Amino acid sequence: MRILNLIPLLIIVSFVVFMFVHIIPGDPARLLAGQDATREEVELARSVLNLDKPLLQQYFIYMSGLFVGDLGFSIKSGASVAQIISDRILPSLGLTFASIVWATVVGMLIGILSATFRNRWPDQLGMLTAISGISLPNFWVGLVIIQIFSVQLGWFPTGGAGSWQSYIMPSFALGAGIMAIIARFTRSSLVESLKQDYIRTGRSKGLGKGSIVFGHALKNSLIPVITVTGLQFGFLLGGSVVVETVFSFPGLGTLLIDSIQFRDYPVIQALILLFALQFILVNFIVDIIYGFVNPKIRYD
Amino acid sequence: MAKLLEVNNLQTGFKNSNDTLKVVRGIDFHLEEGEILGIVGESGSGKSVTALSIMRLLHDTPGEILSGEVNYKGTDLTKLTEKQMRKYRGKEVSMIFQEPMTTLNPVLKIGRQMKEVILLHTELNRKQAHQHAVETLESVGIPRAKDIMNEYPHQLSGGMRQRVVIAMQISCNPSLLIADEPTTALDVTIQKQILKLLKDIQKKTGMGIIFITHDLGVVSKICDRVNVMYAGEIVESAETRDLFNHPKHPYTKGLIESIPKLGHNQERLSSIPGTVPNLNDMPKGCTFSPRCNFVMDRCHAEHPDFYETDNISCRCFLYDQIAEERMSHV
Amino acid sequence: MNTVTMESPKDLPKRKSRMQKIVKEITRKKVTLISSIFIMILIIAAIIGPWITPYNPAAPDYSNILSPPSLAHIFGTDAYGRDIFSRILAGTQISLSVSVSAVLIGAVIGTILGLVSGFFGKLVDKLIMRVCDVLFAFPDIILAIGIVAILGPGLRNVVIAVAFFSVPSFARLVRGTTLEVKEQLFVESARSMGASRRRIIFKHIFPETLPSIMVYFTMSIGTTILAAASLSFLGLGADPSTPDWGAMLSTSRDYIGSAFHVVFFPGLIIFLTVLSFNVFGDGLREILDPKLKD
Amino acid sequence: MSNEYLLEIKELKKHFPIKEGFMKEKKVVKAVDSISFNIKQGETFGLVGESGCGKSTTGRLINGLIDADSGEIIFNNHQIDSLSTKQWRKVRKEMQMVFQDPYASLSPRMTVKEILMEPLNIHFKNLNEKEKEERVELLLKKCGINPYHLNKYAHEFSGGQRQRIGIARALILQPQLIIADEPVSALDVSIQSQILNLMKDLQEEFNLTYLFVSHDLSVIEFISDRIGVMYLGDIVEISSKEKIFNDPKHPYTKALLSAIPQIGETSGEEEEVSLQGDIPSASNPPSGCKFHTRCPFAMEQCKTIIPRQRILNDEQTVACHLYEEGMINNAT
Repeated sequence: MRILNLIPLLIIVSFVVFMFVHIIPGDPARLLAGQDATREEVELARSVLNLDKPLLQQYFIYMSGLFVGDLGFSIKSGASVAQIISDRILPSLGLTFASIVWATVVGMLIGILSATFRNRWPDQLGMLTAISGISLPNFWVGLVIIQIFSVQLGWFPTGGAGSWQSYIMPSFALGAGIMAIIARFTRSSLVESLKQDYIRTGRSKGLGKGSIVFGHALKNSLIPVITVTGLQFGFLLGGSVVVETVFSFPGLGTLLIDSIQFRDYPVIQALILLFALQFILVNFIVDIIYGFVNPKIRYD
Repeated sequence: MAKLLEVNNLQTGFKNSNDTLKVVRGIDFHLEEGEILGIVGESGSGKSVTALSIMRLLHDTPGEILSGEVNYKGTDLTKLTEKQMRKYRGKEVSMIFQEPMTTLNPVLKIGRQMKEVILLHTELNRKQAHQHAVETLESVGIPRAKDIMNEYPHQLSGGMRQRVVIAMQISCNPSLLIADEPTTALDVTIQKQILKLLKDIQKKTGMGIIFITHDLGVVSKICDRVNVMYAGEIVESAETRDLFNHPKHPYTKGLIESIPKLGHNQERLSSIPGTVPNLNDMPKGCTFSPRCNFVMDRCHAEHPDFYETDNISCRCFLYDQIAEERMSHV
Repeated sequence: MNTVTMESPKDLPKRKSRMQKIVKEITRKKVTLISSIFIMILIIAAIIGPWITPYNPAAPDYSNILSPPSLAHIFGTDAYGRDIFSRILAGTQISLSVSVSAVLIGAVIGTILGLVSGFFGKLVDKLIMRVCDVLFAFPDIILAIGIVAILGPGLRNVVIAVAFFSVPSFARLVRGTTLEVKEQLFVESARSMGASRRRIIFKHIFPETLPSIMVYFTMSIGTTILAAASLSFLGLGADPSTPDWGAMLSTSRDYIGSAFHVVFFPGLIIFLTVLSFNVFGDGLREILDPKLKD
Repeated sequence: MSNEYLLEIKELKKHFPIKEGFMKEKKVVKAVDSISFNIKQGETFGLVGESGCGKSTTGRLINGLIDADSGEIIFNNHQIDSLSTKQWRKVRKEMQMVFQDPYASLSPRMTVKEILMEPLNIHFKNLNEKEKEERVELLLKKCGINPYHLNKYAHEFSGGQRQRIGIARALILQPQLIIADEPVSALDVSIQSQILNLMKDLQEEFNLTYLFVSHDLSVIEFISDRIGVMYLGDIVEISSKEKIFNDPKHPYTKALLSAIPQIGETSGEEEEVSLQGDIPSASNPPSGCKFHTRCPFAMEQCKTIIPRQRILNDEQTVACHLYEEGMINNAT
């Protein structure tokens, strides 16, 4: 059922991305052929890119290519885009995964602490951390921690993705903002849950604070937190472009920036589609988890 | 009969940064074993806060008990630590709330919420607790009790949910049950079923019930004795029958008269003028004086005591003389 | 319940009294007050900043390259010997105007779409929401990068890109409130007395959506400053020679090893600016609507 | 003949579709399931029933806040159910609503003056400011609010005072019909009686006709001349005020009467009709007579055949198989 809902969205998104190459200023065929190519060479490039065919047919060619993993060829290197991306995707996925995991765990912990000690010092400290986390420019954080922990102290490598240590600082810089958002949201959601009538019922049964928070309130609070985490994943993908650049991390983000500098449109196109697909996929998964946590969705 | 609960000079208030708003302004009452005591009043009379004070469940509101005693079987509940108090809640003193739609946790199965309280307060193991939960659900008239253990609250109607809450709260055989407007959110035909259920439970178990409501009709159906509250005070206390046949306090009178009665073909209703006073702006003297039809000069200046004689227990200067006369006759 | 004593009700025009109340609330909480003072300073700096810089923010001084903070240059100088404090001061105007104009465009379009979508429902609603879904499918920065990739780098295009991705958020926010308010009894009672749709939208629904729009607007300025700075940092935003905060970081990152201050101060100012907008937005939320969630 | 009635409702019907996830099985909530009744000029017609019986929906349908699926609404001898939005506006000048929740039905951002001026600004554009203001002050006084409070916001008033403002707003256009949807349900009893008295006084002074919707039969009985009892989208009985208490016909009416806890009644064992079970869901109502699942007198035919409205006498109409030809003796 939910998959059915997803299909039109995927089609439109892929069409928008497909159109991307047609909106960019200038002639992509000339771009492929090079600045000083002859007229014939440009025409050849045009037919290689299928740009001489009707728009709809181009789209079908593009889509059928997508299904077999054919994303075209890089203008810059001539290599297959699928190949270029598959070389870079694993470090990127690792980085996003590491970031989202630590951000969720720490964010929820801070949120729970803040909510249970509402308006006392742990809450104030937690929320100060959180609002600072949201306000920090991640590239700046990256630059500063490289300077301190790599250059000055020499604890971590300054960049690359050679070892597990090289993931620590980028995932810290990348996850900080989300951690903060999750902390704030967990707190407000838990505070809201703790005000509900069923909490009073629980207390009237003689339950202690632990059972109230973990047994009764938390599950209810998780429902909105899960949704927010899904939405923030987009923030994470966007941030990864910036953070990867700071740490010269060999992932999809740096690939995107390089490709933009070279106006390597097939690669840009494929990457934007990939980012969108990741985001849609994550929110789709979140939707399913949501259904499991919320009994009302399951039965209604 | 022995006194199950005795409340002495209970004062409860809400503190904000600079001053304290007293919601319950020094009330005294008691409950005998096996008695159903009604507390009736309009919104803002402090009746629900009284209940929460007895249960010591005021934490979530900024409210707190300012002074007074709540003696339950000889123990002053106000003196207990939170940890000690937890042993009383759900086991000795239980409470049913107004909104059946929100009093159960929406994401936990009924069974989990039922068993939780049983496991907490009894020696039963999980399996026995399950069995006991099913039996208790059956005893409050829930069909398919076994299936319902595996269902979520939103799958049940309001009346059924209220039955579940009742089952949950009586599953550890408390001696005192506080019911705070338990039927207000329900339709009349369902209300009737729940009232009957509560009466049956009371008869079967012999527990004492404090029944809080704004509905005099409900009071008349279920209560043995009634306290009428107005602006944080008990203004009159009487056996149910006496209260309706011979109300003493002008507020009680006004309240009874302002209710439309079936089959009486009334042209107009008599009504109490004005509105309930504001917490931060209580009238001087008798709090009811600005709305009272029998008001005297003295009512604006002095606060009336609670006069108690053989057949009068009422906070009103009208009964001052009578009380004194009685006293002199003796 | 509240019996407010009003001696002569006709004295005070109500708008003013409501504003006064908000101002009073703002000054009540310390962090909100501090953040609003900081924002006030930023606004003043944005207006008169370029005229009061102690040094010419664009003039290189090769005798004074990368000098650390001192009395003469409180934030130090950059790789061309330009005074960093002067550049930050001059850059306030750029950073604030970019983000405010981008969010403003996004808010206006988003609010209109949200109101229309929420109020009329049916096909219009479906159409608008599908478009938003598609826009939402692209993560913010990625969308902006894509747009800048199409339109080319430059501040004007950053504004367009950022406005573009803030439209769907505002549209969803306003649609949500509109749907909620539409069901409320006082709107139904306006309908029952025969009020026209225009009257209902503008007199009854729009004022109800305003508080959440204002809060979200404030918070968005913070996020937008970050986004614009990110784009500039990636070389997709402001021209590297302009004193834009993000561009300053981008051009000076290579010198971080030898001169920490060239990176530290521009970043700090971005952080403080975003922080104060977020804190102020938080405070505003508490004042305008305690029930509003993040 | 038809002049006698200000409002005629004929077979009015409204089913709300509800979204079903998986099977795409289309379910509907039969909120109002083909009901008919008339309201005479100057009388109060009370509509009573439990939650989900469709009484509030009926009020909203008549006022055009929701569109009916089928049926006719005849107001002042004009059929109004198929009017355009613009034409509706003119009808609404003659037909105003008072809502249940006096906290939610007044805009939180408007002063009392603005709230009361709004209907005048819509319908009496030719009046000048001063005339409008005079009218506002006059009505406030009539409804028991001191015009001194004109510039206060609605939230500065108590529930009872707010409901007075709500009534003043409904009356300011001098309508013929007031549809009052649970106007006293949110109020304390001592305030409830004030408002009920006020509504009676205003009816006399302005020659108003009321459609009064409530779940509380004692309130309905006090204020109404005639009463319609609703159950799951149907009107099961229409009766005069006198008959409904002294001689109720439908088993549901009897049950409803006996379920109302009355003051002073002894709390002994009851012998009256007591209903078992829950109210069935309106999305899946029982077949035949919708009440048969809870009816103590249910017969075989009740499960399959829908009972029709039968006129018993001048004052009573009932939809129950007990009162069909030849069955009357069984019922009494």
